[in-house]
Amino acid sequence: MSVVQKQGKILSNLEVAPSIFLLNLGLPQVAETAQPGQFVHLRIGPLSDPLLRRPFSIHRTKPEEAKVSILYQVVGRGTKLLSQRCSGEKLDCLGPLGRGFAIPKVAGQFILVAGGIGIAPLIFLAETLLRKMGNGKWEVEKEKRKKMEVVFLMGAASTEYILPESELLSWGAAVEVATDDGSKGHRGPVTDLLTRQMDRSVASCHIFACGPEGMLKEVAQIAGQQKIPCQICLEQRMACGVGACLGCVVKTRSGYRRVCVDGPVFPAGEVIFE
Amino acid sequence: MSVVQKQGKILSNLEVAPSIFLLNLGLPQVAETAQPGQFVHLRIGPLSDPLLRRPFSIHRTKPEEAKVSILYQVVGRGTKLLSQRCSGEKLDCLGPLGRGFAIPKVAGQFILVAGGIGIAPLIFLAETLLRKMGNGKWEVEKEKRKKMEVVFLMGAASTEYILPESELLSWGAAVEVATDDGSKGHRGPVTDLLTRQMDRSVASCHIFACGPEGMLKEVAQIAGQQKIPCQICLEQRMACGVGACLGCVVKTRSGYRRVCVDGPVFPAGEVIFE
Amino acid sequence: MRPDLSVNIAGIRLKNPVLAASGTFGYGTEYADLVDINRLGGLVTKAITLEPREGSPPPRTVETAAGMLNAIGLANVGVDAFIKEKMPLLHKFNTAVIVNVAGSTIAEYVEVVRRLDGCQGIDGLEINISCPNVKQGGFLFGSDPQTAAKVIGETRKVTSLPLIAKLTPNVTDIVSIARATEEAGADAISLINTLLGMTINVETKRPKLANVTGGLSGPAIKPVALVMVWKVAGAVKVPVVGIGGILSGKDALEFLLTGASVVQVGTGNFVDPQCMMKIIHGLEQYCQEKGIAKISEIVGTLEVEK
Amino acid sequence: MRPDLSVNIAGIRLKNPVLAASGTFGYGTEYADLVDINRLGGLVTKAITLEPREGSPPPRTVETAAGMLNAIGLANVGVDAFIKEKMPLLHKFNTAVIVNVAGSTIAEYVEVVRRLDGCQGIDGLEINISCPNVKQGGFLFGSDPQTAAKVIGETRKVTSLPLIAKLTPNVTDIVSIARATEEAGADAISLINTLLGMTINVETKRPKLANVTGGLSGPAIKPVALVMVWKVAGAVKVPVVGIGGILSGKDALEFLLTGASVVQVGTGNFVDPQCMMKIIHGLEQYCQEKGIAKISEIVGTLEVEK
Ligand SMILES: Cc1cc2nc3c(=O)[nH]c(=O)nc-3n(C[C@H](O)[C@H](O)[C@H](O)COP(=O)(O)OP(=O)(O)OC[C@H]3O[C@@H](n4cnc5c(N)ncnc54)[C@H](O)[C@@H]3O)c2cc1C
Ligand SMILES: Cc1cc2nc3c(=O)[nH]c(=O)nc-3n(C[C@H](O)[C@H](O)[C@H](O)COP(=O)(O)OP(=O)(O)OC[C@H]3O[C@@H](n4cnc5c(N)ncnc54)[C@H](O)[C@@H]3O)c2cc1C
Ligand SMILES: Cc1cc2nc3c(=O)[nH]c(=O)nc-3n(C[C@H](O)[C@H](O)[C@H](O)COP(=O)(O)O)c2cc1C
Ligand SMILES: Cc1cc2nc3c(=O)[nH]c(=O)nc-3n(C[C@H](O)[C@H](O)[C@H](O)COP(=O)(O)O)c2cc1C
Ligand code: FES
Ligand code: FES
Repeated sequence: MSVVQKQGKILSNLEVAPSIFLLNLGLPQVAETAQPGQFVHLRIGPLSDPLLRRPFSIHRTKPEEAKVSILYQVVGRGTKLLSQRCSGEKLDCLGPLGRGFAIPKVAGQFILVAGGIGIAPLIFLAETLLRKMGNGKWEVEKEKRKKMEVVFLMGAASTEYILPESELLSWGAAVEVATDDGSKGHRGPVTDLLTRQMDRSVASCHIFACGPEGMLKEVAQIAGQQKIPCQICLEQRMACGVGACLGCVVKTRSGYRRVCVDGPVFPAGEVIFE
Repeated sequence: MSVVQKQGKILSNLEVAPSIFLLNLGLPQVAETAQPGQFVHLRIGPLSDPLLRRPFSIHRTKPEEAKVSILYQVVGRGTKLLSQRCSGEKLDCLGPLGRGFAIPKVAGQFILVAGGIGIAPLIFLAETLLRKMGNGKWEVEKEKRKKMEVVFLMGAASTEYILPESELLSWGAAVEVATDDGSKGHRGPVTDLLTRQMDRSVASCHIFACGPEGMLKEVAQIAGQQKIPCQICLEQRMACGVGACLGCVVKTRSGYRRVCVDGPVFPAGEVIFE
Repeated sequence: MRPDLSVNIAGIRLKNPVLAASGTFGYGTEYADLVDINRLGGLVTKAITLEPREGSPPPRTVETAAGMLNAIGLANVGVDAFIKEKMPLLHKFNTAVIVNVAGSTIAEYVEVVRRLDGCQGIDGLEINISCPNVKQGGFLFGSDPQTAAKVIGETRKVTSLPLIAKLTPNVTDIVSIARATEEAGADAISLINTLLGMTINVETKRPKLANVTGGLSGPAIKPVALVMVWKVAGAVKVPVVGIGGILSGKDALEFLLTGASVVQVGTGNFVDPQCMMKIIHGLEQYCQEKGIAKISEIVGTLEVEK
Repeated sequence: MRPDLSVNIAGIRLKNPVLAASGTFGYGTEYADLVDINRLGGLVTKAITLEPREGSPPPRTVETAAGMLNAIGLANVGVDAFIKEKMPLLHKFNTAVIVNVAGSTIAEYVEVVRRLDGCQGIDGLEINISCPNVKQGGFLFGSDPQTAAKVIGETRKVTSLPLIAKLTPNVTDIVSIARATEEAGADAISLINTLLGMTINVETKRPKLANVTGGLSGPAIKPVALVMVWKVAGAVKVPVVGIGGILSGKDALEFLLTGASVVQVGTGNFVDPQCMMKIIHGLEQYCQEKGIAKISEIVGTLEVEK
């Protein structure tokens, strides 16, 4: 599971929602070994502006097609330039990087909470969890099996940002949607859905969340109150991506930890939000 | 004839010889007013690397199609990036800039000497001279008219770099070719052709040259010895392109002069070569 | 409501806080086809010396990563020709004209200032004690608080025009130099001039600039300029002119927030002659979005936790 | 014939003149998946202090034009944990290991050096009197010849390991500081550390770095680094280590020609982990093309007309 630096061929790079792009890269080694929650560190162009790489979660992998997908939002110069790169061109990629989600040994109800582009790594996670369930890889007593479930709570600005819902449903996940403008599902923050879910929650339950800091803080609070194990996927400005520069730290109960190698996924209770 | 700053649309940008590109730009105002020997100053990309504009001679204009052509060689980062820009994209252009060739009031034999990519502005000049001749715009005594002629001496590394020969011939120019490797025409420097031409030269004769500094120096020497008026088109690193930064100077008998506004075309006798 | 971009600095009233930096806008007329000079807050001329100067041999400029080096070497027409030939043209523009002054000796600075003092149409003088490209051209004057103060103090005596001290960033302690020039009578402080730099052609094994070293400008130096503006603005009472790598409205806002009362744009003019127009527009937009009535309200409002 | 890239500097024998710069290569193991450490000339560790340090609050890094700012704040495990936990791993690599040393007081520098002196596998010490991110972290030590000399002189007394003084570029006269450290016993001089810089988020009106200011590195600073190497190499007898914005073989060659005996690569590692491998290859190729038998032949061979 070692990290590689490879020239990934751009298979496609298309706008799938306003300013949201889906990038497919040919990256056999990464597709092979990546775990949900891990990320790749991409060099956007060959010149010295923009200079640094940009980190992106692995959104999907198809090892059999040597394919790695990235779902990204155009927010600045780097992502703008990335959105202009064309099929057939190559991108210098480092990956897979970081510690992804820890898949619980014992199955139960998995609640995935995505805010905005935070959905990117959670699709990979949902797919992995559901596949594992389908395979019956978890050894559970019969009566508990019916309580195994992936509940995907999806928050977005409005309906056009709700992307892979049908696919999730087809895999067998339960999907609930919240939008800021109420154009689809619940009107309000996705954490409302989580609170509601808590009332129905079962014994062996796990939360996994990715999204803006404010949302993660609230998710962590809810999970803490309910004493439910919760893993959150964090972001921080990165230079090296491999733990060498000490640039990407986040405050935790055990001091500053590096998001790039100690994370990006942390137990929610560990993280100290400001 | 004022300078404009416009977003020129890339109509085409094709490799016409190894590492030589022909760029066609939609630039109505420039196409309208440009004179042979003038140049445009192009911003290659929107980011801060590469930072400065790059100057390129105007190779052709088609005012009726609002079109300006640039013939350029990939020599570094800027020209490499330029060669990757695609049709339909826009380039920020300043132009037309500089003082072009002074077209003599009295016609005669015009000897154009091009070395390598130095051919770029001389095609525009040849076309202009030949059109003017065709129009009978020069008032010459009848017996002199038969001596009116454009002789185009073209020097290049090898045959694949000899580009617009047939077009020049079709316009009525006499063309002679020299290549470094002898793959076409005379084997040796284009200045050999000029020396030879001097033996056959007629009374009212003008030399116009563009190419590497060493070649221009020699052309200036030959012209000086023969007391033939000679104009040479110079290059210098440029920042502003409009005379403001004083960066692009060349040594002349009247002190340092700015290539961007006092040139790029200078009387050969004025320039002091090191 | 259109925000009020006008500012008063060192007794000079400017339409807006955006000026063209010395040495990058010639004598004002070179960009006249491309820029509506009358819309600028002001412009600073190329450095003027007592005698005309030829300047350094070429090549004088070279691009670097997100920046450029220049070694123009104070090429200029000399103060008398400037007054006779250039000022009348500059005077026609409806914008503030600030003349950048350089010299090899303190006596030369004084004499240039004396001659400019009487000249009509000049709104202020920027005393360049920071040019890195001429050994005797100011760099040394700006490297030490005493000498810096001497130049400002002596020139102060021979003119009633607003005096702006332009400082070099190539120093250990910019604050001590800024304070010294303030005490010596500077009405404002401009910073930064260029950082000293060089670059080599590895094929010819020679420096790319004939002058060997040159002054680094452009986006590359913006972080350095900002920190110096921040330090100086926090330490002096006179207004600060922010310079260094400004190419956009956002860049200009960084300087204003950090403590500069006005900004100058240098290399940005080469990259995009519309640069200053876009910056003025960007400032206007920012004020509108944030409900700021007067641009000067935001100067130095950077929030720094302590 | 394969050119000989090996060099001797300050009594340390290096396979080639390419080292990883302090703070950009962790404790050596972080890049082990991606870089064949054994092919490097050497590596310099993150700064080591007496006690473990947490470092500055995040955000600690931000990109700038062709550069980056960092304010890591000397985060490190402390000298004892370094010796116990990190050195044994580093020692396994077949490359020179240089330990970067920082402190808040001269006594702290001395104590760190004393403890490192006995430690196996250390080839040399780089005394960081130039970190801009901690008030008491070295910056002040490197800003003045006397204090710089003091740090080097005192540490010199407690070790026989090669001592390299690492200087800050944020000074008026780098040569006087370099000379002072040479006289105090430095076996080599590294330059440059980062330039002080800052950058602002105009929407939040706050500095982008939690620490407000940070150190500027990357291609943006290369011209500044080169001119300092040029000046210092011309003024001292000990070898110079060139650092600043090196990302390619050509960049490294610029420094070697200008007078650096070896180079360090910092930010370049982040941009492209293969960077140092490509540089080593680039140097080899250059030597082959030019018929240079030994890389050290080209050091300082820049041709400057006078
Ligand atoms: C582990 C990790 C995984 C990520 N996964 C994804 C993903 O799957 N999809 C996606 O769209 N984005 C993801 N991001 C965020 C993405 O890296 C940034 O949006 C991107 O780097 C911005 O680059 P830019 O040049 O467009 O923006 P800039 O012009 O550099 O900055 C624009 C904005 O982006 C923010 N930003 C810049 N760099 C980073 C960074 N390294 N981390 C976080 N925020 C940053 C800045 O705060 C700023 O507000 C991830 C970040 C991390 C650390
Ligand atoms: C008035 C004028 C007209 C020109 N017309 C043409 C033309 O029609 N076709 C064409 O191919 N080229 C022309 N050039 C040269 C062209 O501007 C340079 O080749 C180009 O700027 C190089 O950019 P780069 O980024 O690719 O090279 P860089 O990486 O910047 O440098 C590579 C090489 O190009 C040289 N170079 C860089 N900038 C300049 C410059 N401003 N002027 C001259 N040489 C430079 C350098 O010496 C270096 O050897 C002209 C130059 C001038 C001044
Ligand atoms: C080509 C050029 C010439 C310059 N000439 C002068 C000058 O004559 N006097 C002066 O005070 N500054 C001069 N400068 C410095 C600029 O005024 C400005 O301080 C510096 O370039 C930083 O700003 P910038 O990054 O916006 O260019 C010159 C800069 C350049 C690029
Ligand atoms: C993230 C980061 C951390 C650094 N930490 C140190 C350090 O601990 N000690 C030190 O002497 N220099 C440190 N430096 C400075 C580098 O070693 C180097 O001098 C500087 O970055 C310039 O080189 P570059 O442009 O190749 O990065 C650090 C630089 C960066 C970017
Ligand atoms: S990005 Fe360098 S340590 Fe995480
Ligand atoms: S390029 Fe600025 S004066 Fe010619």
